[in-house]
Amino acid sequence: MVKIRIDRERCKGCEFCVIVCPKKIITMDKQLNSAGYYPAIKIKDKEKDCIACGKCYQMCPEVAIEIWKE
Amino acid sequence: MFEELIISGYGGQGIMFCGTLLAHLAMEEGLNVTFFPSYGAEMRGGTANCRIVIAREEIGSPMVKNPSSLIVFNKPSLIKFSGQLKEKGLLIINSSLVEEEIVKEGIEVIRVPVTQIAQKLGNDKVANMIALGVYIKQKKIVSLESAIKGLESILLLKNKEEKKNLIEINREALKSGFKYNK
Amino acid sequence: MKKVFSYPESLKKTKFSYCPGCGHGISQRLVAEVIDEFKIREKTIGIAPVGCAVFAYNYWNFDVTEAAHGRPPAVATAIKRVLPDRIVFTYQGDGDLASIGAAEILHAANRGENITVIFVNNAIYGMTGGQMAPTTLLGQKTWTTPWGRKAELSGYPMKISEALGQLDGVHYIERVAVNNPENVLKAKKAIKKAFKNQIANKGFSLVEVLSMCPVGWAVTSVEALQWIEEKLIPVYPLGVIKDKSKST
Amino acid sequence: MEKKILIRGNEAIGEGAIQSGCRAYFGYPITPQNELTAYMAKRMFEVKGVFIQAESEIAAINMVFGASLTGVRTMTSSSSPGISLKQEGISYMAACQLPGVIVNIQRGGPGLGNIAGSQGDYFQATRGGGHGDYRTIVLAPYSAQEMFDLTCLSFQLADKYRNPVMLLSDGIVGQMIEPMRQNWDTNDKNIEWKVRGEDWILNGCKGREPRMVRSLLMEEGELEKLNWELNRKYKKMEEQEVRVDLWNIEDAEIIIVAYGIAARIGKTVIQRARRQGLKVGMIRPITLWPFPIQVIKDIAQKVKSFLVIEMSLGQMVEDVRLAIEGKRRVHFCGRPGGSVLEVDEILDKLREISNLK
Repeated sequence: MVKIRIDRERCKGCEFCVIVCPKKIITMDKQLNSAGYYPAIKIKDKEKDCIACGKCYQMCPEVAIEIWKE
Repeated sequence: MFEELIISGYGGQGIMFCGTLLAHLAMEEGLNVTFFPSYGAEMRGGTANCRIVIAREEIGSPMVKNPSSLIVFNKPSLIKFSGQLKEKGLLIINSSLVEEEIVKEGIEVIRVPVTQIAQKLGNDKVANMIALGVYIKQKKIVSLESAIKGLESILLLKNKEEKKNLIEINREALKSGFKYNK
Repeated sequence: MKKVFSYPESLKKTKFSYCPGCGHGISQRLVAEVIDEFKIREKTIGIAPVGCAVFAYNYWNFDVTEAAHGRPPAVATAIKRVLPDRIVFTYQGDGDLASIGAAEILHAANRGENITVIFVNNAIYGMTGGQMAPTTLLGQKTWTTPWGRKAELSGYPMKISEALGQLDGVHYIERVAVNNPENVLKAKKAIKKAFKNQIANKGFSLVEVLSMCPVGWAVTSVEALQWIEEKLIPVYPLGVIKDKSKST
Repeated sequence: MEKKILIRGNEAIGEGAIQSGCRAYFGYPITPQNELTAYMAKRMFEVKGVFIQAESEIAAINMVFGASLTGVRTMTSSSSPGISLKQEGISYMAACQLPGVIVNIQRGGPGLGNIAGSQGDYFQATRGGGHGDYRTIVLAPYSAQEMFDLTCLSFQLADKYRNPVMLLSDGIVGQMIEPMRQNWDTNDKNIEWKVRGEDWILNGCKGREPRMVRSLLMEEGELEKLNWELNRKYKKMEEQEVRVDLWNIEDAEIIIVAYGIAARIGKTVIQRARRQGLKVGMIRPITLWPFPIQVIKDIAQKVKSFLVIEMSLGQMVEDVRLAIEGKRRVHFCGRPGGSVLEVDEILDKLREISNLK
């Protein structure tokens, strides 16, 4: 089991995580965060596909992503 | 006592050493003293000179304009400074290198062939000590014994033990200057 | 559950002030991770440059100073000489290191100062609005090269890492990029090595990081990743430029 | 009586620094201060301190910045054109409140000028020289002894205020050799021997919160706050750190105001003037900043006029006029470009002044 957490307030919407995710489990939110960016969010029900490869973490310029693993 | 001296010659003739030794001797006698050298670009080639003030009272400017004494080791130095010498001033000339007979009225001139005497002692580099010997005796700044003591302590400080013969020849040079009869 | 990828201790929780897609956040996180992994946080002194990265002093969770433009290597030299058992590194941009501070980096490298230098090359002056840097590519449009950089007018993209590599005082130089996850991992490895060298007293180590400046390049964040691959890397090839421990 | 040694002014500064515990020196060659750099190279090796011949004056002052923030006593030295380059670092040190000593052995300017001793950098030294609203304490030695003593004092004051201190001398005092006492024997009651706090230095955050040393303050009002804090510090310096040497003041009708080498020349002038019956005394500012405004104001009430002498075309004379506020005539005699003021020309000027109604 893998859990990822995206800090929507830190995110500035660069989309790096979206394009590097091999399982396509991240997308951009339609709602703005308080800073005025459309932050990255997990696609509902897709988190179970996550393999904890860490690519999204490595590419995130805001260090807004953290990943847990069983 | 208020003595203002300029020592001048070629770079390499030991002008600065001569001047600092005199400053040291004056200090050891409890006198006030300043030493100001020419420096920088002038150190190579041209004339090397230093200005020394020795006084009982507090010394203001170290920049001697009209010296009461002048020691010249070469002709350019004589030309440059002799006109500035004070009335009744003392002029010591290295007659080995400077032939001029008449310099200026109203001053005391001592001609000493310091380079030749130094060569006879075995090293023309000690001409500076001979001239200093002549000067110290004339101005009665320190005794010969104190001068030799000061010379030895400074040379030891600079050269350590290995150059004992250097001390020897400098000592002899200082002595022969002191004993020189014009 | 166990955290496998988490926020490093050597980074404060402060939000970065960098533009979206800027590479500084990645580079500064990598530095923080390496410092955590070597457990040297409490003996590290970082030096922030002038330029966007100056704000690193707000982000790193260890002692940090800021140096005048281009002078971090001089400041680092003094700190390391006075405190040789501390870990001292500079974090400098291309303007800071390769332009105004070219003399300072050259001489710190030549003296073989036992410091680590993280040199972030994004081929532009970011903070002042996107002017030409020494590393700007030929033809690249910037605020001060509105028709593209011309060699006749402004010389060539400056390969300062290669130039520094010629110096005997240099122990290690490697060029990396942070434009994809694989490259980021390689970048971390290089940064780790550069710090390890300092810990082992091996001398001057520098890691050049090719980094994104989407705003300065007038592209989208995602396009910036491509821009590095297609434009920057061909001029500034990745890899080890010098490594004394390999050559002996 | 303590035994004296014969020492060159430049080297006396070096010895003062070593005895003050300076353990990091950064220099770059420039005449006429090279003896100091050479002296530090030798002595730093002996005391196991840090000596670096930097690649430039700019690098040297930034090394001083780096060394200072680790808490070590540190110094750099240069001469006029090199001091212009150092202004960047001095401004940064003032902003970051870092102590350090900067020595300027002035030479002729502007530009590359010449290597003769001169006093053309008074404005630069006392007005900051670098950018921003800051001050540095400026001390002006006039003998080999003071080169030593005021260097010791510079380190004390730099630490006390966490502020750069400038020692402003010139090629003549720097090159001059004079007898000197080797131990700092001060009767200065203003000196606090308090060891500076260490709550600001960077040496790794072991057992404490991380610190930062910086001067970029972008938040609204942040920089103004720092400036007011600095201003309070400068005010305290003005109250506590004025140092001045008075000479033959009691019966004086004309006062010479001079510092450094000009004050040496001034003393010879006064010795000779007195023999000619002219009642002349001297105010010699030892601190050029803070300037002895009150001392000059008080003495102005008792004398006829002032003569400022400087080896420049007149810089400190402006401060003297500000202090006197138009209540007395302030005359000036100076020479620029490394030319030495002549005793006779100043005497002529004094006679001219004393004949004025």
